[in-house]
Amino acid sequence: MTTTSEPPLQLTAGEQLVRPSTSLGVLSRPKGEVGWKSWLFTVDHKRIGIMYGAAALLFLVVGGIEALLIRLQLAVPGGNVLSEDAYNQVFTMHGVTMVFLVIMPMAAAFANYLLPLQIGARDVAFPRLNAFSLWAFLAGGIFLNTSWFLGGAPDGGWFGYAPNSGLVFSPSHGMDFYALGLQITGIASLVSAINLITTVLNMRAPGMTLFRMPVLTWMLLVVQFLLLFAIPVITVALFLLSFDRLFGANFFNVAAGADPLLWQHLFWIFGHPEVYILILPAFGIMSEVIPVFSRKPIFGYPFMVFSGIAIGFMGWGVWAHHMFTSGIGPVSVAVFSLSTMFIAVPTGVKILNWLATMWGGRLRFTTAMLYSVGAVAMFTIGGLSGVTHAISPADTQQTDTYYIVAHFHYVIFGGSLMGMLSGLYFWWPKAFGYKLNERLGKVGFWVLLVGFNLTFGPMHILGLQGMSRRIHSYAADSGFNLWNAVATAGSFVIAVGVLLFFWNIGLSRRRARGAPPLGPDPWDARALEWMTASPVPTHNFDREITVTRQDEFWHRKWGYDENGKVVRIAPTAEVAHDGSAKGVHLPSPSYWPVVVALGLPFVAYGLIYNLWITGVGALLILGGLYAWVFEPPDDPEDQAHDDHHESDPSGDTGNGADGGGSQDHNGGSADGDGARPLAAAGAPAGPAAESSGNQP
Amino acid sequence: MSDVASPETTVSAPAATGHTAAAHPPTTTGLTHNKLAMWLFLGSECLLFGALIATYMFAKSRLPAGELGPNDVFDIPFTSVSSFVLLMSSLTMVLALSALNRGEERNFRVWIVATALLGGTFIAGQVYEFTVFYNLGLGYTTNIFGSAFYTLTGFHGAHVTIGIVMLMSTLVSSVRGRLSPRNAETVELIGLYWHFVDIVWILIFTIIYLFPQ
Amino acid sequence: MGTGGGRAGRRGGRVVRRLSLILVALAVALIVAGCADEHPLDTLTPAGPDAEEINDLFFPVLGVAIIVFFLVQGAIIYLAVRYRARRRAAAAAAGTDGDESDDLYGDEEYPEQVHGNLRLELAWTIVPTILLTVISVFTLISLVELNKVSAAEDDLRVTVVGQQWWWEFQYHLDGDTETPPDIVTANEMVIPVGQQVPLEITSRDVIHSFWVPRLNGKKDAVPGRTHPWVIEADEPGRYMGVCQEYCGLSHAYMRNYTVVLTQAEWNEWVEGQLVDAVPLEPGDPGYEGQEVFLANCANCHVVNGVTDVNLDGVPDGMDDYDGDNGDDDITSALVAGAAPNLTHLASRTTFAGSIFDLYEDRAKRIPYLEVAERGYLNRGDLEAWIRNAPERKANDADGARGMTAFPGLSDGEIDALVEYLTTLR
Amino acid sequence: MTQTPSVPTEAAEDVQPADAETEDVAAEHDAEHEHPSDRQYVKVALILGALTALEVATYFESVHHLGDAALYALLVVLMVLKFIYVVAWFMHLKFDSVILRRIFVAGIVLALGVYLVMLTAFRIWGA
Ligand code: HEA
Ligand code: HEA
Ligand code: HEC
Ligand code: CUA
Ligand SMILES: [Cu+2]
Repeated sequence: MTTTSEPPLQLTAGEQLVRPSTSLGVLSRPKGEVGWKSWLFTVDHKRIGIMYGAAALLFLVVGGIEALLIRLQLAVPGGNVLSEDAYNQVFTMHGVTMVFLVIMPMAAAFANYLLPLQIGARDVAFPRLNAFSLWAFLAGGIFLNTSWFLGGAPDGGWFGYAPNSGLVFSPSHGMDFYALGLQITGIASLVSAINLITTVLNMRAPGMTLFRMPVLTWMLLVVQFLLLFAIPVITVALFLLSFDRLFGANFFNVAAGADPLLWQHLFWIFGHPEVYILILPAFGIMSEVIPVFSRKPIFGYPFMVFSGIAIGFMGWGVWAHHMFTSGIGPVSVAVFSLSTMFIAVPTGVKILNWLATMWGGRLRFTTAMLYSVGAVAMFTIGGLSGVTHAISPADTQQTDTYYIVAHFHYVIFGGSLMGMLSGLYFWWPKAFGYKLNERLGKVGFWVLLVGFNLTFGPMHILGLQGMSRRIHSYAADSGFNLWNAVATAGSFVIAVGVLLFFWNIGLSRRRARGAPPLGPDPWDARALEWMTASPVPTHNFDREITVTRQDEFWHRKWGYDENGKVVRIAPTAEVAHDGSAKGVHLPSPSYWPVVVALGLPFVAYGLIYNLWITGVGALLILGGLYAWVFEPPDDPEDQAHDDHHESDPSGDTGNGADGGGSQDHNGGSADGDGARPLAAAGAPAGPAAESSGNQP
Repeated sequence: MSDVASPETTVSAPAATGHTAAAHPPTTTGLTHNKLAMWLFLGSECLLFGALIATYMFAKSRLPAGELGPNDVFDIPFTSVSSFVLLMSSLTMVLALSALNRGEERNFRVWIVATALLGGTFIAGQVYEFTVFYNLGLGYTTNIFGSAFYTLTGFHGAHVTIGIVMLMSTLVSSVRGRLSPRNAETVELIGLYWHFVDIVWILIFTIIYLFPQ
Repeated sequence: MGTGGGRAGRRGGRVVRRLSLILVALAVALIVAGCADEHPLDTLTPAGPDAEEINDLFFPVLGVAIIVFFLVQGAIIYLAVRYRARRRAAAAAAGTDGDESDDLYGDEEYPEQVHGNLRLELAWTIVPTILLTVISVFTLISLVELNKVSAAEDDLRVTVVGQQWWWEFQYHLDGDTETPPDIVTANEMVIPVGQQVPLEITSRDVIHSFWVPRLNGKKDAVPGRTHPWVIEADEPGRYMGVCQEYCGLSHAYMRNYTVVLTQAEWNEWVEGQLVDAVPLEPGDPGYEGQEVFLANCANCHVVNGVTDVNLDGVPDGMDDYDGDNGDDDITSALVAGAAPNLTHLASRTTFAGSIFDLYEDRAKRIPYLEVAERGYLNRGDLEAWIRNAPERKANDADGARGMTAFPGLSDGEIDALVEYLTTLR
Repeated sequence: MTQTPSVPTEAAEDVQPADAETEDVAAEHDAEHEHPSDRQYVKVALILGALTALEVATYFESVHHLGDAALYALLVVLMVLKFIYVVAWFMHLKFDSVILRRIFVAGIVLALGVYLVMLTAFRIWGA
């Protein structure tokens, strides 16, 4: 029930840089730095970030294959690659997979890997909760996809409008998997949001004020707040749906007087903030990449920050633009129509600031830069078509046509995914110590860009010509043949582009073997994460960094001469850390996050099939939580100054205090400045307590 | 040069917070991770219960005439008493915390037990109420009001139950001598949760029970 | 932004230029080709006042969007060309493959460091705001315009009912939607030209959306709710519509037509529709078919005057098709509780969610009112439909929606049925 | 326990002192962070009890001549008062960091905002 708090940083312990690993009396803690166990039980934010990214890429292939099936089916009129039923499952899962299992976790990958680094922290606030988030997300994603083999995937569309998603109209278990699976990934996102907000607010390096944080950190922070407040809304919506389906409740039972629009409101109150959850991380990435390769600081930093915050805020007031034709009444339509339009303003500010950043720069068109600039260009197209939807009368001609499909692929694929691909090329050397091949990367970019526009450009035309979305087939005389064929061709060009990316990973990895190690700062970049070795050592920074301005790292390398010209003041190697610090205390790996996360899909299967399985899941969760609570986040025995409760490792944990936290009150403070080189970079939890209420 | 004039709103120096603050190494805000996290969680819960309450209000407004509704089942005097009981548990909760802060272990235990008992009484009342409603013919699937009512109050009841379990665990650790003013924050955070559950009931009691139907 | 440097780059440039020329030419050709097709659902060729109103709003906004598009994309291309860092000649000569960007760009290349410019920021906050404010004014005007109902209280009013996966149209000639409808038809809504017809849109099962793109925007058909809408056409003709909200298996097969007739023709159509069918006597052509029909089909389908359940009132029709406030055993087999009224089937030109033609192609050139006499029956599709409807149009395995298959009917019986159906004019 | 050999903090030229606002917050914080006494808690509880009693009283006809609108208003005011008392005193939000206050208020304001708009769109008021 209590302790999940982890004081990751303040302790100096151990002779070498290893995680403490000793017995807890019951089970020995996981140990080791290599091998699968070191990944499965890790609590290191970087490994967790990498695993998030890997999972997202895996699901990208899954969602992409689903997309290719859609395109194959629609290549010619009356296609018969898929049955109606299969088609409905495929497009539903395509949407769900891409949104919840690709873009969101990819954003989580960047957030996990980079947030602590960008603010100069040792780890996130709650490393074990962080691991839990990862595994819960993965459990949810896998759970969702097992539905394919268990009688059919969800078939209600990604926004699952009631009553079509109800038991009567969707009698297979598909929509149960949808409701429960998204519930699980929702828990993961919520926990992670709390964790990351705490990290940003509480663990910044000395001098790292909010307005010195990199724009990426800012955008990720805004996203975590959006998640914090949006997830509970869909949680409730999904509960209502599940209760209707599983227990016969009447929330969407029209015969009992219910109104199906309730689902739409709840879904889109979540759903619209969700689309900004998808795009803001990419905006953040672009705001890191473009300055570096323009050799200029970001233009209008405060405006970049405030426009991001403004987008986050305004995103809450526009949800019903998805419901212009739902019959919400002309007044509601008018209000939401106007509020939606004005979101173009802060977004436009961002676009123009990126352009202004490039203005007068020395643009180096690396692959990362190409993707970022491509994302600016493509997102603008999607944003502009978004404004034409916001004009509600016009939207009555557009809703549920391919014009909408074009809009959201331009913003999501062209904005979010391209932005994230940019981020992958940019930070790949940071995470793995070698660059992805630039030449292949550039070829890949152009292939992807061409394929993307071939696929989704024609959809604007198709939509305006009246082609509905979510149709498994169209008549030969509807006039849709040509552009559908083009779109299908384009989607395979995209597939080539994506395959090139994967090939690039393999190739670069092979080539990097035996190559000399890459420096900490291959791009001559600006933010703190570039100030430590690549790949980032487990302990992040060797020394605490005191921040005195934005782009601290850059300013340590570069200064101005008397004419105001930029001159080098220190070689990078001198400024950056080499990752050689010893004796940095690291939080210990743990079994329990995995165990608790594993319990979740069991509970869900049980609700669908047999409550006994739920029992097993509940046992896993409760047992895992219990063990979690009694496991000190840091292994006490390893700590020289651990002057109490070694004999009873459960220490204070029964009431929520944990070993790590209490050490500080006693021995911890004995550390002088030098003894706690990393102390201030991160925060200790003090007497730890976190109610299990934090893990709904 | 690089800093565009920017308002700096955060605390970069350690600020003392909480009773044990002096011993804390600094966090940027001066707040412990746990406390920040708890408040974030409570902020998030606002939207959860908000959605449930809104769903209830909406459902009630759509209840077809002639169906079993709030007027047919509610027993306001009874619910008033159990609401009062829950409200008072918030008092005993703060008293427990304050006792712990002063290091009065025994008083702490007394107040914690009182809090848990009051919470338990509330839950018992709810179980009783549900039984009565059920016997009056209002099942979970009976109509849209039944579904919404049981879902909302059920979620709340589950929160109270979790709260009770947490209270009991602090009691256990106190008895085992592991609780001291030093880690009073644990209790403070559980208290926050407990009070939050209480204010949710303040809303529910007024909106669901007392508003003229 | 090519990858090669030096001479290779120049050669590359030429190739790229030639390639892009070809691409542009191809694109133009494709667009021209694409536009040559017929687009029955085109949103950009309005044929009614509402659709026109919408387009008059949409095109200017699209114009603004296109201008912004060119400005932004133009700026990107300009910046990319103008400020692109030149690689150091030495690096290019050394033939490095562009992978080591550190070596390729000199330190001296740091440009002036500009952090921002308040005036610019304000400019690009304020200008879009003004632009959007103007747009929103026009949006509001259009909204008001589109919500105006000019029809009188007692003018024709049509209740549109969506269900899986066809449309029912209930005509209230006196505009009173509380009373039972005067005419009930399926999939083809016939209206007089130049007259605004108020609609009341609802559904019997899941959410559908009624949309005839060339006449007006769409409106969702939500069970339990009735949404007002209007439809009006400037010219007589046949306007295709589709169900526009995902509604399950055969969502793609849920179309409809709005047939617009001159006032005189429309009056004639109404008169025809108001007449009930006459039960056939033995010896009448189609009599055998009627018997088969009564034995197999009358469970679900109504033929006014023939099946024992008459059209005596259809309120909103969730599960109460005949308005007797009881479950209708005729249709309780279906989730939606209803099947198309077949009284005047033969006067329609399409069937089953308007996905099949009832008459061969040339019917499209026959005046609407004369199809039943002069049309050439599309026997193939109709027979196939009767024999095994789910094969032609997916429905659920539970048999609770859509039409069931009749594997037991002999060829003769099917012929008889078809013959009978053609008598239902 | 070993010490890392490196310098404790990485000295960049001038570590900016915590700016004015920061210190204010901290100071204010220290000053204010006195826990209310038990007596105050009991007082708050009494007020809460009284407010509840008032609320319940409305159920017993007494104020029904006021009409529904006034009754709603009264109940809402009482409810909000109770809410604020608990949050401010029992949950210490009155005394705690502004950050916490902002987080919680953000949640409440957002919830109120979106759900009231939703219910308004459903036109449930006045039904
Ligand atoms: C990454 C996700 C993302 C983003 C960022 C956006 C951004 C926007 N979206 Fe989009 N949207 C989706 C994802 C996204 N959307 C999805 C997934 C759906 C479909 C869901 C479904 O039905 O399945 C959807 C659907 C959708 C609809 C509903 C359509 C319908 O179903 O009928 C609407 C309607 O208003 C809309 C509007 C907008 C607007 C106005 C923006 C704005 O934020 C865009 C602002 C950006 C710009 C305008 C460009 C840059 C600005 C300038 C250069 C300044 C100058 C510009 C002007 C003055 C115009 N979107
Ligand atoms: C993040 C969001 C995202 C992304 C990236 C994509 C990517 C793609 N989407 Fe998207 N799409 C959605 C989100 C997204 N989509 C959503 C939310 C919906 C709405 C769903 C709904 O209506 O409910 C939708 C719906 C949707 C439709 C409409 C379906 C319909 O309404 O009937 C179509 C149709 O063409 C489509 C196509 C594509 C294509 C071709 C891609 C491509 O870009 C995909 C590219 C990726 C690959 C091609 C993977 C690469 C493959 C390999 C490396 C393996 C190769 C192996 C083999 C060939 C065997 N999508
Ligand atoms: C279980 C109920 C049921 C039975 C029995 C049934 N039908 Fe149908 N019928 C339907 C439904 C539902 C539709 C609409 C299906 C659709 O369009 O998807 C329909 C559509 C039709 C249509 C097309 C009507 C139109 O205007 O679109 C014809 C013709 C038809 N049925 C003829 C028959 C004949 C002949 C029989 C008997 C052999 C029969 N039906 C038996 C339910 C039934
Ligand atoms: Cu009916 Cu789609
Ligand atoms: Cu939206």
